[in-house]
Amino acid sequence: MLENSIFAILSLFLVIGSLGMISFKHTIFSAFSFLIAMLALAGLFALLENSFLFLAQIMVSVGAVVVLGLMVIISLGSIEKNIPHEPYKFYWIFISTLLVTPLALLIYKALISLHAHFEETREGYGELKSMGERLFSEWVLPFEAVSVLLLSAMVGAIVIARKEKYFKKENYFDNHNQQEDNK
Amino acid sequence: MEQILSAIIFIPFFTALLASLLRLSYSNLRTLSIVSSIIVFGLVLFLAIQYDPHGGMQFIRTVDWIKNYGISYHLGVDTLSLVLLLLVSLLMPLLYLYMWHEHRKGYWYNMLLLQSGITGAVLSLDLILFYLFWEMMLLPIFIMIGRYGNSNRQYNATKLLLMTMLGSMSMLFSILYLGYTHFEISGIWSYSIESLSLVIFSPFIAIWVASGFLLAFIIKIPLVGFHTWMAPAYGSSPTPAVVILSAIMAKLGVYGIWRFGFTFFEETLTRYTPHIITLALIGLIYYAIIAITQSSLRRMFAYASGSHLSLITLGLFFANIYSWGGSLYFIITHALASAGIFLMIGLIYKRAKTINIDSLGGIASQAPLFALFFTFFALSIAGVPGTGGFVAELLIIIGAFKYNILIGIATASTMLLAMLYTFWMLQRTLFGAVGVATQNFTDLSKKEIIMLLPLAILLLVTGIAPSLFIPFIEPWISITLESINQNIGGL
Amino acid sequence: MFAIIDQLYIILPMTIVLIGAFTLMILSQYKIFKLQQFNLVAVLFLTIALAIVLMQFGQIQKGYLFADIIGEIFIVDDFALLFDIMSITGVILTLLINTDYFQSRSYFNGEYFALLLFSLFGMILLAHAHELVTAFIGLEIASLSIYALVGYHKNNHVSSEAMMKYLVLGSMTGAFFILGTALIYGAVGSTTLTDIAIYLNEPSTSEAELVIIGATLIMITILFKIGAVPFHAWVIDVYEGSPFPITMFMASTFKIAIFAIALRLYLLDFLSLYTKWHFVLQTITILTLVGGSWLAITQTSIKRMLAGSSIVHGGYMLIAITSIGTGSQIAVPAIMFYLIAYFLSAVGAFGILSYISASGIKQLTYEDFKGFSERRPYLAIFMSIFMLSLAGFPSTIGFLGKFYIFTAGVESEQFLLVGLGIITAFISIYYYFKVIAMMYFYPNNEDQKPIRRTFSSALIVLMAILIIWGGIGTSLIPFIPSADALIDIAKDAINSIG
Amino acid sequence: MIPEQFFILSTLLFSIGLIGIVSRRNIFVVYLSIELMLSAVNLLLVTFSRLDQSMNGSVIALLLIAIIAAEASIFLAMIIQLYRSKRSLDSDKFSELTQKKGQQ
Amino acid sequence: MSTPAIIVVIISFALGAILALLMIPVLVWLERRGAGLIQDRLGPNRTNVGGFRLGGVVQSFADVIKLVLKEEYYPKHISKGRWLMMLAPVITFVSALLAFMVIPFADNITIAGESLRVQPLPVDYGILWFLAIGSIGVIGIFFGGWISHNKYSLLGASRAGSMMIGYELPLGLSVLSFVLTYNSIDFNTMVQWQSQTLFGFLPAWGMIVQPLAGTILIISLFAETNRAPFSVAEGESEIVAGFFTEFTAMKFAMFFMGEYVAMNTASAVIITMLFGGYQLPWVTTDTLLTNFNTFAWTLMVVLPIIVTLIIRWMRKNNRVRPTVTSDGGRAFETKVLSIAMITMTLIVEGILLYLTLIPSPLGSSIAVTLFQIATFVVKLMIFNLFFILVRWTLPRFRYDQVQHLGWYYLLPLSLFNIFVTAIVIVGVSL
Amino acid sequence: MSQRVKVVPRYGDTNKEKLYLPAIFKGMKITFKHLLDNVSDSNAVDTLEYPEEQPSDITSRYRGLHRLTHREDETIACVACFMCATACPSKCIFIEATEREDGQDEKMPKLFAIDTLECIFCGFCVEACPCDAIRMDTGIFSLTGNSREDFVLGKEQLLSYRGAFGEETSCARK
Repeated sequence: MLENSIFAILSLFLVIGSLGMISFKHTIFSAFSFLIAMLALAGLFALLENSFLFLAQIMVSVGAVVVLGLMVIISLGSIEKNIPHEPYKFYWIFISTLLVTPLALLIYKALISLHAHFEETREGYGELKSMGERLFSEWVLPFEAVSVLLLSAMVGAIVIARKEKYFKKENYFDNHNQQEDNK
Repeated sequence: MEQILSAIIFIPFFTALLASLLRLSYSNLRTLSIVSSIIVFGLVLFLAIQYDPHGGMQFIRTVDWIKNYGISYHLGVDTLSLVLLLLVSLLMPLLYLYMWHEHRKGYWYNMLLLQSGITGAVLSLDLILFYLFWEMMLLPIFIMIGRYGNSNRQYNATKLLLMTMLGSMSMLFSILYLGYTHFEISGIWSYSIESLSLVIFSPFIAIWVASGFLLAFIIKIPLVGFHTWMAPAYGSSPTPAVVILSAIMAKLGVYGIWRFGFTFFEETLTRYTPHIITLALIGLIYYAIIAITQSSLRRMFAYASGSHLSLITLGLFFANIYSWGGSLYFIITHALASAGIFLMIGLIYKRAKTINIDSLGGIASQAPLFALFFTFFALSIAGVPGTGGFVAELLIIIGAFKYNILIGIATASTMLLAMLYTFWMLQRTLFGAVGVATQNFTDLSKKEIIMLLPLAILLLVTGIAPSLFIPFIEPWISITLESINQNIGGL
Repeated sequence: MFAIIDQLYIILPMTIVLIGAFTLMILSQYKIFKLQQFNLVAVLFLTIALAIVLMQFGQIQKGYLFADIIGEIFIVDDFALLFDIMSITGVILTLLINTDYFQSRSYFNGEYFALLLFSLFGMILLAHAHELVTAFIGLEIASLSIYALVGYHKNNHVSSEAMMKYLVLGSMTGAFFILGTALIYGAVGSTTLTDIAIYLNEPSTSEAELVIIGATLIMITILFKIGAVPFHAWVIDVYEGSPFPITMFMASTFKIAIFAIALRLYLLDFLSLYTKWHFVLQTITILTLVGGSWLAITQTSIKRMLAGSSIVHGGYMLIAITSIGTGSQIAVPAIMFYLIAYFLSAVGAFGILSYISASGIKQLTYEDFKGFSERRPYLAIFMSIFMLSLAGFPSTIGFLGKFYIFTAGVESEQFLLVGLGIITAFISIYYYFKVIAMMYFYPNNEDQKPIRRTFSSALIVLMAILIIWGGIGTSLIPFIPSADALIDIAKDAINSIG
Repeated sequence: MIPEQFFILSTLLFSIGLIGIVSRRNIFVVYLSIELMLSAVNLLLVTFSRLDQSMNGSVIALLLIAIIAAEASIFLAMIIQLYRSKRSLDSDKFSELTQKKGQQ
Repeated sequence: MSTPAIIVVIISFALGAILALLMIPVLVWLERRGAGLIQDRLGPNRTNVGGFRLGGVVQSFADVIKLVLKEEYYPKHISKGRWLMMLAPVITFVSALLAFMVIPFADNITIAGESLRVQPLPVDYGILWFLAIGSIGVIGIFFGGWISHNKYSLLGASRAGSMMIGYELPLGLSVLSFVLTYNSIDFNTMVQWQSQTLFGFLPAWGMIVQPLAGTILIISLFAETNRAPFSVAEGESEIVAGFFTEFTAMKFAMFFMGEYVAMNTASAVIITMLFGGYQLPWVTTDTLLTNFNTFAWTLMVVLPIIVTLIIRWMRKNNRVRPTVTSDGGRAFETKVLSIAMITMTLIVEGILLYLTLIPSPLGSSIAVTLFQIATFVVKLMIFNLFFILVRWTLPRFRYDQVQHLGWYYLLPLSLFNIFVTAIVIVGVSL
Repeated sequence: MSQRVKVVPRYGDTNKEKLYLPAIFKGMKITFKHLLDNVSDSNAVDTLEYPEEQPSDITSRYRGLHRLTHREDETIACVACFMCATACPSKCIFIEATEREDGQDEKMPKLFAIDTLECIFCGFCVEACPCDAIRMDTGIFSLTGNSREDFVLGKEQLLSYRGAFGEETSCARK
């Protein structure tokens, strides 16, 4: 009973958050809704007895992703006039809902064909230790690969976001070319 | 000896490669090209002497190329290919002579490559190899027209390219299907003609596959309805290109039908015969009538050439020994005659800077020798008795009468029409008042006479003494016809 | 299965690539190094890696790396090694051919090479992945690096815009991939391809809806990455917006890497799902061929035209993929061969374009090629060769590639597709020959520029020779493999999968 | 608490993410939508993991969280770069990459 | 869950709430008085309830009452999203509060054979919880800064954000080296590990075992709490008041109190991870339990002495100058407080006496737990004082200096430290 | 003067100084010492218990609240010349002039008001005054009121203040 009510609350937050995310005009309110959705999702992970994932979700999705996103919004100083003017937003949302619904129904239909049900968890399920054991035995290769992924993403992000000054003395002609390129 | 065919194909190619790597000047390039073409001609003559007219496919050379798909480098020569080979190798030195003062090097390279491509296509006995050379000979022509041609050349070159490529692509599809069917039947991949000729289709599929081939060749000939590229391309080509186009490449379409159509689809072609005969007859008359209305010399003879090629095709599809003999004979004589006439048109253009019939006139008074040659070639195109054309046309018309009397009458009308436009043209250009363009019309130089004389002599010989050539041709035709008749009991 | 030292030997190329990436990343902090030095370092690492992979190729029997610890996640077979070779070669060529281009644009720096190597690492991982999550991670490594590389020219709006389009759509389809993986995991309880294949081959699971939908979602991602038509919206813009080396890299190398996983999936797991997909795949193939041709034919910029035509080339490969399901034996080697063929031609074509635009100015349009044959006769010849190869003109490797593909199509009796393929090949003649026509048919109106003889031009020559050799190479000449050898290699590689 | 609820939820989330991508022009919202889609997959994975009683799904989810973070970094860098170039978050303003008229 | 478990959870939850919430006024007082005394002045000492000043703590309560009763005011230019303005401080406050909830106040108490955590949230992943929840706090700052539509607020928020992001990495990495050292992510296990001794005499406190990581941890926590010298986000000399420029009344108070809660949490984490938590050096829980009598007697001796000293100090200091006629009830307050203290001491003495004479395991363990809680509170206060001392000693860093320090020194150092730690740990385990 | 240049030694170059931590702890030692001293004996803190104790060190130079001075005959010394209002940097002096009937001078202020909430107590008005009519020698350092209006001091109020250090009347020469 308790579980069910917690689930109800969390899923409510999750759905409201995600709906809010796509319908708010202001970027920051979208981000806030996303934050709520992510927190609720973390809560659902906890409800599914994955305590470590619960924390990881908060740490990464909230503590890193949302924070960085907000950081970007704030440092961009998104003034009203820079926010896209979307008069037909809800119209589009309605249309795309019509488009997406069949796919969702298809996936859902396939999912319920599993006829699965929850059982009591085994000892150690969802805990850090069992997760670590799995992660560092069977999944060690993907894990290491993910570290490379993060590294490359970091390099990429730095490269993209860094401001570049092209005006170097030694290649004036270069510069000329770039200006041409920009046209 | 067994490399002789490869040598014939690749000597021009390697000449071009060598010249481009050495970055020769155009005069050296000219020398080299002429030497190579004369060597090739010598080799071909040697081949012709060695050739046994009764021997079927000879000088066969087979090397594996792509084993996985049974594609091989497979060459061979029989009478049909030898005839075309002889024509090409004969025409090339003459064309080089025509191009003597041509200092654009690309011109020479393209001619060399063109020769390789044509000889390769004529000699290859593997379908993929044939396709390779078939496409390869297109490229130099495309570039020659597009780069060195006359007005509107880019558009016309592209049109030529696209139309012929359309045919090629359909042919490719058919080749693939043929190869696959062979694989399915025998479990072995092969694309050589002998093994593929054993493939038997259901009639329905055979029609489609045959259509693929036919489309390519009909466009190349071109029969009426597929001819839209012809006149513009002939019109804007430079002279050597137009000579090759009309004298050789158009014949390659006929060659293709003869070689592949009558090897793989004897039966299917019987279904096509009425249609193609209709097309060719229409073409025969239509082209001739159009030719009358043309004001440009080159376009006129382009249509004339189309008309005669329709005649050749007709002869092919009448499929009796007279008509086939006539067709093959006409291939030779028409090639010689059209080469001559187009070269002379080129000379007219060089002198008068125009080939418009109306602005020419009085050449006979200005340059009598020129007029003589011109008249001769024009008349041999028209098939006046005494020239090779007459013999060939007569043979085909006999074949036509054997096939069907009405068609025979229709076919015979070509001679009349040809006479009509030729004489009218001659009257307007050679005689009459001297126009502005022809005021300083010089007569033929020695080099030009050397260039034209072999053609004229050969035409005369073929016209006066066809018996010199018929024995050379006849055995192959009778053998082939016989095998076809065995297969399907006559067309 | 392998001794530990062997296992280390097997992952050595991968490690070298990674170490190279790290080295370049660290070196990029020091401004004292010149771009050539970075280039040299990158090529050095890659050459070593390539040498090792070449030594391994054909010498290693199929097996799983560290199977006792990580299970069947990392597969080693000739198939994967062949893709390794192609990817590494692709990057080496990208680096070398574009040397001029790098030097004339000052926005390139050390990180560029690091990212390229990271991307290569992802591709190698993708080729070796025998498990969906690992494949996804490999795909993401490759893609994320490429996203950054696409937007590398930051002062250029177009570059940023291309990155935006690619990134948004790419991540979206990435989500599809992982959703598909999740669905398959839900049904099978594992994501290794072995387990999935076992699951699908059980008779009781003939109606595995989850796996079908999951596999379809994965297919969508793959189709997106190769730019099949309903998912093609990004291709042209992204190719145009990226710096030339990256366009070249995406068009040739990245596409190949995608096929590594696609083929592995289609050959191993999802083969039994084909009946369900056949119609869809056919439709997509038709759309791709038609749409790609339409896109290519309407462009005026050469880069955009090549981008559009790369969609068409994807369509040809889709013909073969469609044929796999209908029991064609030769389809897979055909794809492999076509990949090689397309790789060589695209590298050559883009290489020439980047070589030209290195000193040049703006987007290359057809107009810019007017009179090119007089300005640069040799380059014009090579450009013609590449165009001919792309158009599938005989005597080039492109023709053989198309020939194999169409043969495969005919073998599986997909006459509609083959017919369409041939028609699109015919259409492609138009836009490829347009370049040749522009080069040869028009007089030169521009100044003759001094010819730079650099490494790039040497490689362009090499590419051209390879293309011709791949098209007509025979076994007449000893010690040099003929055109046949390539398809033998492809067949060997395919056999190593099964 | 039955699995179907979780299935509904994750399907819903995924769909909402997709809708967001399709219908919104604000790049930032598009980015968040993609994150949402990936998170929906995460929920699905964890549910499967709980059903399976094996940690594999959770481990995949953990890896996916890391991937989400990696994508976030690239995305945010891109947003900064785009904003810098056009002073706007409107994806429709980035439409220079089209066939230029009159270039023929 | 058994009844004692529930009771322990409730009690420790209450304790956590008290320690976090009631500490706020105390900390505010401590800061003000501390600042005053450091600067040779007295600080607020006037507000009283019936003469009871308690050294001025009452002032803080009065402030809270004032802030609560104050009119809620929204700047006119904020038209939309006022609810966000309400929510922003709450996020900051609640996240700091929640992060505090995993600190163990005492060792596991054994009741009826069941080992129970004296921890508001009885979970075993304390440090992860702290990192996870602690990182949410900045979101409130972001929202607050953004919704103010004010460039100073935006500047403050972005400063806070970039600083937090910058220092989360060294924080996490230094925590990681501690996790490696303690081989656990559970705070209680960490504290237990620290009750060992090094070389037989040195308490194995984190700060002694890992001085570098400890320093980095402390510095990062300073930054994370936005305290001086890392208070660039408020930077009143440059950007008015940073992200809470436009905040008034209770909204402001929430931010304000959130900062103190965060500081309190940071102190708790520092002492738990670096300074032996609730343990006294050389004295483990087991020692206390086995030698309970000795411990009780020592306490019975020490306690009166301490109380005496406090009373004497109070007598001496809680008075006015001779120039002032009225002492405002200070003498009375002193008297009452002395009596209260003496009474409480007597009660404690009595209980201890009872426990020594009639030993009961439950009683002694409760007593030990209470003692540990007391130790914890004392350490907590000391570290809060340390925070205050640092604030009133060091000047504020410039913004670029903050970033420079974080990225160029702390991050590499913490990475290096992890490297060394890992090598040493592998070496030791080999 | 130019010879007496003092070269200030530069700090922060040695490694020890670059570490900063010793310096920080040194500083903290000082503050802690202050804290400890003051805690142990809070009466030693040198502060006033203000409402009860009043400051005893206000000198004649202290700028307190303004006042308007008188002449010897207890009439206003101001001649409404607007010098003070002109000199005032915060523009807090409001003067309205009127004709003076008693013959001592031609002009006098009808209205003279200082908004002390605006005033920054700079003393410029005192400097500017040509007839010593305004001074800041009342010694008043705190002004309280219940409304804003209470802080606007009128002519009467300003006249009612007396100087705290003698010099009752205007010293202007007549």
